Amino acid sequence: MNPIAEYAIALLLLIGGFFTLVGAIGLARLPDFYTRLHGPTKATTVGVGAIVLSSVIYFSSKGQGVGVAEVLITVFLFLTAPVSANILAKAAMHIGVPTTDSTRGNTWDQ
Amino acid sequence: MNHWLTAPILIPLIGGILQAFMGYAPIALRRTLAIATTVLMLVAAIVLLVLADDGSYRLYAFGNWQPPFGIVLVLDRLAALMLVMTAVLALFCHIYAIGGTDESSRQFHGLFLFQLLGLNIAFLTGDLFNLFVAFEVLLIASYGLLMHGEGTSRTVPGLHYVVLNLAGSAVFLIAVGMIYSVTGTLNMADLAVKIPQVAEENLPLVKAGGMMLLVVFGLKAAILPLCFWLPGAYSNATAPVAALFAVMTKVGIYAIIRVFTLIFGSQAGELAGLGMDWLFPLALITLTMGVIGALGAASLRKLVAWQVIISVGTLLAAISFGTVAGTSAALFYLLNTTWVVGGLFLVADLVDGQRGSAQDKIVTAPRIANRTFLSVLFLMGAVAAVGLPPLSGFFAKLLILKSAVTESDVAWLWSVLLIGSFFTLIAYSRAGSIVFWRNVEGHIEEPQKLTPSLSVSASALISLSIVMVILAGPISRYAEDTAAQLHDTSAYTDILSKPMVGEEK
Amino acid sequence: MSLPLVVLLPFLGALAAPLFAQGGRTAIAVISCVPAIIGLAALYPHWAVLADGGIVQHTTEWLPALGLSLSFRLDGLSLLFTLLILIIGLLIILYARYYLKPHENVGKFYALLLCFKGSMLGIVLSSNLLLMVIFWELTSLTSFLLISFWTHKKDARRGARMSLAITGGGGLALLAGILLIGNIVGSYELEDVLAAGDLIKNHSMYPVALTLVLLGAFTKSAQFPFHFWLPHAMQAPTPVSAYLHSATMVKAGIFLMARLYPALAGTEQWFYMVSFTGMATLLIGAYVAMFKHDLKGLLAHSTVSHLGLITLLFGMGTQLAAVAAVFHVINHAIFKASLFMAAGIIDHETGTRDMRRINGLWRYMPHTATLAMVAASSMAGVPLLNGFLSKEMFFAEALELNLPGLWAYLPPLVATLAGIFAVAYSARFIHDVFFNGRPVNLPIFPPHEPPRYMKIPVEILVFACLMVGMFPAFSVGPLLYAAASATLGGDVPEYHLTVIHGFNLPLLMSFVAFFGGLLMYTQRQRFFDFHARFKEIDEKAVFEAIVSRISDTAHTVTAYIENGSLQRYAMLLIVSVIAVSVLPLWDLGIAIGSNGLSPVDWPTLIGIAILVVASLGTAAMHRDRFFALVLLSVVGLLVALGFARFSAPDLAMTQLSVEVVTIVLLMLALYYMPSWTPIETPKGRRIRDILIAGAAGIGMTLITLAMLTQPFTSISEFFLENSKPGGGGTNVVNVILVDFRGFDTLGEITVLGIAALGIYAMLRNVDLPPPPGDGQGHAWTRDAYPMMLQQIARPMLPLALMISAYIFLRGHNMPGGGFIAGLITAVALILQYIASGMSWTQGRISIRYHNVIGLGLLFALIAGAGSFAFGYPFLTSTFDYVYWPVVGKFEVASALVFDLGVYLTVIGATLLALTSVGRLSPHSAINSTNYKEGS
Amino acid sequence: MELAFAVVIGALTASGVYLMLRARTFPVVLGLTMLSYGVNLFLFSSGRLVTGGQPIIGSAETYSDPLPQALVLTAIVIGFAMTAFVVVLSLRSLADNDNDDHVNGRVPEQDRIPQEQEGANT
Amino acid sequence: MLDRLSFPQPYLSLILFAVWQFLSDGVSGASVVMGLVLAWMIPQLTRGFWPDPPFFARPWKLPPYLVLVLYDILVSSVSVARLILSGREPKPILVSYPLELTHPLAISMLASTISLTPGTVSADVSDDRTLLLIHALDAESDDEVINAIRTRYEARLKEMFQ
Amino acid sequence: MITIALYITIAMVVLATVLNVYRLIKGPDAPDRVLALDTLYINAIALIVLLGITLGTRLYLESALLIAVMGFVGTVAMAKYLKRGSVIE
Ligand code: NA
Ligand code: NA
Repeated sequence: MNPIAEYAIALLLLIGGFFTLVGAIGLARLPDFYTRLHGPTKATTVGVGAIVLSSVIYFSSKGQGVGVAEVLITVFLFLTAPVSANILAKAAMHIGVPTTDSTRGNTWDQ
Repeated sequence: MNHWLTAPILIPLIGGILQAFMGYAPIALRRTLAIATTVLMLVAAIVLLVLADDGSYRLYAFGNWQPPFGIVLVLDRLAALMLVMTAVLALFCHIYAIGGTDESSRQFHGLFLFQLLGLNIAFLTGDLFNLFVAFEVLLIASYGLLMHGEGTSRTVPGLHYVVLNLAGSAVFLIAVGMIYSVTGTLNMADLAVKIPQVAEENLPLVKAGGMMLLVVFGLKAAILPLCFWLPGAYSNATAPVAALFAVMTKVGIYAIIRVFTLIFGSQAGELAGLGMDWLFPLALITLTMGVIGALGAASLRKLVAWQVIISVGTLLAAISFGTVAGTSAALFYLLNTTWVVGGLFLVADLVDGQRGSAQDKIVTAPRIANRTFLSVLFLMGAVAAVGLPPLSGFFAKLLILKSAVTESDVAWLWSVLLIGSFFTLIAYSRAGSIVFWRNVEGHIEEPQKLTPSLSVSASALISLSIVMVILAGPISRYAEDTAAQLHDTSAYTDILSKPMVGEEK
Repeated sequence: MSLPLVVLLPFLGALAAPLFAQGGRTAIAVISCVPAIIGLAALYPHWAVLADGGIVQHTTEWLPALGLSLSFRLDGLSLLFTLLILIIGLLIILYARYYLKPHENVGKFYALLLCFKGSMLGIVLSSNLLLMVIFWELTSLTSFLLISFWTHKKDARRGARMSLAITGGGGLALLAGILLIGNIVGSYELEDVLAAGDLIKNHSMYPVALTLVLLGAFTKSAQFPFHFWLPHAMQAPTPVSAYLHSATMVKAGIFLMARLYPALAGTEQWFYMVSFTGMATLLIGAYVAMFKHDLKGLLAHSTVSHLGLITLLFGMGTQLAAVAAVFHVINHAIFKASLFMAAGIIDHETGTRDMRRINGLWRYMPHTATLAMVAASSMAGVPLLNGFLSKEMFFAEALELNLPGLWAYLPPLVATLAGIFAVAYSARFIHDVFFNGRPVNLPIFPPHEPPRYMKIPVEILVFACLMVGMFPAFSVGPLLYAAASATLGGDVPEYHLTVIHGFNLPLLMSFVAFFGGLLMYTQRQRFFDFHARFKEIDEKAVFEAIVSRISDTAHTVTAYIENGSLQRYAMLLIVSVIAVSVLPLWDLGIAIGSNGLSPVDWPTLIGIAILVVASLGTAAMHRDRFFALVLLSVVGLLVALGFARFSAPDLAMTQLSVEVVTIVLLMLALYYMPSWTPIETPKGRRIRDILIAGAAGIGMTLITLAMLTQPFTSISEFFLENSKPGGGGTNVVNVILVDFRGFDTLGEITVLGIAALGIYAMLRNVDLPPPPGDGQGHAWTRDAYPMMLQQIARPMLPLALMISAYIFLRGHNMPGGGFIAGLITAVALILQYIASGMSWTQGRISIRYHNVIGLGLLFALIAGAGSFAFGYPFLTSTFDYVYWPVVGKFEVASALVFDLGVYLTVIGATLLALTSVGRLSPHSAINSTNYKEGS
Repeated sequence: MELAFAVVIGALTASGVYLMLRARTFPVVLGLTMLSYGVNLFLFSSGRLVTGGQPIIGSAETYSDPLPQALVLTAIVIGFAMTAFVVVLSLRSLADNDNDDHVNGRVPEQDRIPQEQEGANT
Repeated sequence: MLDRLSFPQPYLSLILFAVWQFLSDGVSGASVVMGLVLAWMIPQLTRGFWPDPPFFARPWKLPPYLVLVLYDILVSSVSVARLILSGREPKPILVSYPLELTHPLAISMLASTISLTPGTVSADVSDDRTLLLIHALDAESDDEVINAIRTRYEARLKEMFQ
Repeated sequence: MITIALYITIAMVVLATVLNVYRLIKGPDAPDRVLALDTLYINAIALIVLLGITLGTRLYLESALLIAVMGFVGTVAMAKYLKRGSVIE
């Protein structure tokens, strides 16, 4: 296997793992629902994107032709994550999930 | 390979699909097509009965895949008997249904035909997992049918029925998994070959799997302590559905006969006669419970529903002997009880229609219209169900009594069955005398009209108990041949070596 | 051939009689006579054979498996009974013609009467014991219907049911007894059984068989303690009582004892059981008869008493006693039938049967009175009448009985005492009815003689009383001889049929009885006063109370066991499964099979830990329903991951898609339900359930562990080898689904389709009030269809269709297939419903989901049936490789059409189910205004 | 690995059974779903556990047993149909019993009062 | 009649065609043919759901915009990661952002962009589509958030759509 | 090298999954749980892709794609349930 590809794969994997973990830490650690909402919508999405990309490179460099189907997963996640976040935020505002004390500004009445 | 074998499956399937398309077609068209389907099915069943009577096993390999790899249908006398029994019952239930019961939902005929589809698959299939699928087909259709009709009374019993059967299906799958995990096969003939060869260390798994199958079949058959879903469900179903359901417990019984003579029968080595020592006492307790239920029944439908449980106990007691005599007696009884109980459900419904708010409750009410006709039907049904002469029930009971051989079997079976008959007789005479004879002043506002489709179907089913007496000779001969064929399992396993299409020379 | 005909004719008559109902009573009566007349004519030619002790036999095979044949036998005994049944039957028919009122259901009456007669003839003529049992039970049934003929009378219904219960129940015992005898002898044919007397009596089961048979006989013949049904059977119209109480029903038990006498009698058991029962019945019947104010009640109890007498005679076991028994059968039939008819006439003419009101009828109906007095005298045993003769024989036999010690005095004492009572009640019948002052308050007054023809039957019978009483040898001698000889199996003892045997001890007993009886009657008031101290028991009421009690108890027991609780039923099911698996699993222990455990990797372990936590958590947190739902989703997701982890990509995809649809459906339902499950009250119930669940879980763990570690081989090698060459696909799972086991899949999609149709049907016309807000009390948001969701949902549909197409097309060779593709399409459509609502989405779908389901099933069916054209079985698939320019080589498989059917069915079923639920929502009817096209 | 897998099936079964024995329709439905997950996994594993042996010809050296996979696929679909039916049936039961979701139609009399107190708490 | 044969949604068809090539792991004869068939058939099947093509005034502005967003995602992911890992309490703020865009698709794109770029999540759109509620994870003031979005994203989207 | 990176990545993703489950159980509110579930779905995608790389097969990619689709629909449905009650109306 091409060493550059190997480096790229390893790097992308680690980046992916890192962001996935960071997203999860954020989800676990951040103080209220609205702050926690940030973790998955981007860090995790980015993390998965990187892992998927490493998969693309991995299988392409194995010499079985270029496989790019994985990219669709990332595209799909990028398209849907904001919508999920949006509708979850609306749900939280509807229920009246409290914001952490340090939050300025107000949620909207649903 | 004889394509007739698929007829009992393809006919209701096509009929059912047509009904799914025709939800909004005029009811007359739907009825005509539906009845035509059922009639065709009966014709096919009779053809198969004639075919099967030569005593051979006919094989139909779907996809032309050799068993044990593909799914096969196997036609033998037992399968043919069950098919005809079902088709006859179904035809009359269907005729009854077009008397008006089918109007409350557009899906009725579709569900009805799919129900028959499931039943027929169950009787014909030679594959254990496919039997599961067949069960599911007939169950899901039965769920739909059970919920058919106006009113709210059937919802809760229906829910119980569905939930218990779902749990039962789960157990079925577990059992299939256990048996497959040891034998590596699903074909019943192949299982019959493989089970005797199971290694010592694997026996517990197969044994537990087999016993779980017995529980599942017992649940369908409504054997104690798994029978309590039945009275509520059956007595709340609309009449043609309840009548058709007379055959539902028989599927469980069929499965017990098939699986526990073929796979766990006498040739099964260590596992021969698995569970049969449990079955006999349970059957007798079931019978007793049925009698108690019948004695305490507050309505005709409940009474008949408990009669179903009585017959299940009776049947399984005979089957548990594992002998040709026992099985053949059970088969004769099976025909009798299925048709008669079906007929009694219809009669109960007709009575209900004549009694206004008293419905079919065993209480005093104004004198009913059409009393002579209905009371004669009820009387005949009761006589056949209790097993009094001169109707077929007596001969069936006699065969069952005679099938007991050992002294303790004789003592237990005879005393429970005969004392049970005595109390059943009391239950029926009490119910009939109150419902038909004990009248109060007044009259019923609008009694249901006894249209030909209602009265003909009910009386036809009941009258089968006379036909069975007239044909008792040939029928008992057929039952005996069937039992003999069943207990000669080596002939069944020969289907594994039958050539496929394109192979036979 | 004549024997079956004799039995069959009454049944044919029963079918014919109602047809003549238009012609009135006379027409029916005439028609009803025909069977008996033809029967008598048919029997006549056989007399010569029978008189010599010969037998006429007719046998037709019927059900050899049961040992049941249509065999009939005419010998002296059966001839005697046949004649009684036919002749008295004829008289009854004639009598009933006048007895019944024109408005009554005469057709039914005669039909039932003829059925009953046929059944009786069947009993006495059957030569196969099983056949006899059949007729035996038929008499129970027909007599039940006859007794309850006046169904509007409570007493008639109760009396009928009681008699059915007693005699029908006895019939069941008889059946068991006969079956036992059959087992012993190896045949049910009478000649075999009668010839095997010693075999039977020496068999270990003899006492059981004897008891059972006698139970049958005693119940039918109203022996103590089963005697009580008989008096209540008089609720029947009098012709019926006359028939039942004299010649037929009650004589069936007697006949049975006579019939089986050679096979069963002559043992100690027989002696004690039969004679003591007879003695008790004799006394009790006679005693009670004395105190009945009801004319028919008196006669009924007298019948009981006389039946006891006959039974006692049979029980004595001597040949002479048997002869006497047979003789008394004849005599009793004659005088009792006439007495009942007379009583019926009195009832008919006065409107009552109460002897306290009926007095001095001699003045009004002397002719009837004369007849009744003669018959009653015969009943009392007055010389020159037939009753006297057999009673003398009875007294003689009672003296002959060799019982040890003081017991030897018992039979003569009982006999004499019973004789005294008999005279007393007979005297009462005569004096209290025809003399004793003037009538009191008769409903019909003044009474007068009945129609001429109504008296003819009585006259004939009374004439017979006289004839037999004065010229016994001439009148009944040959018949009695033939009957006795048949009963005893050939050798008949010396006996003399003369009117007076000289002055002997029996005659003295008769004198004692006669004068004692008269004395008792004159002192009757004392006896009545004495008797009045005991409370009269109405057996019907007792019976009714017992039946109600049984029924109530049964109801309570049933309601207790079948208590309508799903929890109990489910618990029973689960416990049953556990119970039947415990023993095998006990053998198994904690078995790790010979394959041993494979190494673990910790990511999988953590996944498994999460799965376990989530599943147990669902159970633990189930009260918060939404939380439980989320946890269930976690379980579902991890199960899918598990499938992927262990090499099942198809399963992983299926599980994932099914999972989300299930969750959506559950939420659709949860909307209408409380969002919290209340705590269940009984804590013990929860602990019990935890134990059961724990046992089930541990059991499954052990089973799985044992299973996974055992080596095994399966038929799957075949699938792996033939998938590509035989099925044309490399995805073996898919090839199994659409080809090797395509029939399963056909069933599976059928289930799916039916479920959806059933769901649709079930929810029609259902009205569920939607909750105004969620469980916390928040009102629902205004915004039903968020804009961003709508924006993303639109492109999702074509994209998902694209992915579906991809998954579908590659399914035969790669993970995927029609089912998963169908679910993706369905989910994409569901997203449209979620994002834009029912009416918006429905408005853009032009096909009904019912039809999609139908179409799907049809595709699958057509794909399967295509092979018929080539002579191959249903569902035989075919495939080929095609080369097209640009496209290149590609595969065309018929299985793809089948899979298309799967695809369509899945879409149709899923959406029909979900939209059926969605339609419940009140918003679904309102057109969505939130979203405007192109704005 | 087999032991861990067996524990999963045990846990799913136990939870499913426990939920199935509850008195309200919703947990019962959850229990049935859970039970069917367990059963599906069990049936699947009757072909034994194989890593990386997906039964796609040409994709591996040894294949896992494809037959149980096909059976489970059928079982999942059927299970889905059944679950859908029972979910809707529980809705129908709710409608027919005045919004009571007790599995026996109505809350039994002896359970009623504490249940209402319970409702006030939640 | 003719529209039954046409590509009712050219952009969609294009995207679908591309997606098919992705799914088929690259371009081949078969994938092109099949892709064309599907790119034609699927929009035909779903035309009821999407009768009019989305209106882009300057569609060529889209690719550079996407690149910009992707770049922002990558760069600012790091800052969010740093915040999460630092253990510092964030200073969240809820901002009502006055929209200048009007087209629903445009608003959605903006909202999505905001959500994807770290630090901000668009939580809601007002019923009249004039306000966007934005939750910023760690920001000093309303204006900071509003200005960043206004200049960097909304302006470009306006160019694209209006 | 890839192997080591793979192991580390898997470890990180698994750890992330555990943290998500923690949030899912802890809540405290229903939206938190749904959010955690949504994240769990995305983690599952990562796990499947990593599994594919480990096994050297691309046969599981469609599963990953499907998780993305189904996870989204599931989240949307749950969120809609929470705010609107009626998922399909
Ligand atoms: Na008097
Ligand atoms: Na709720």
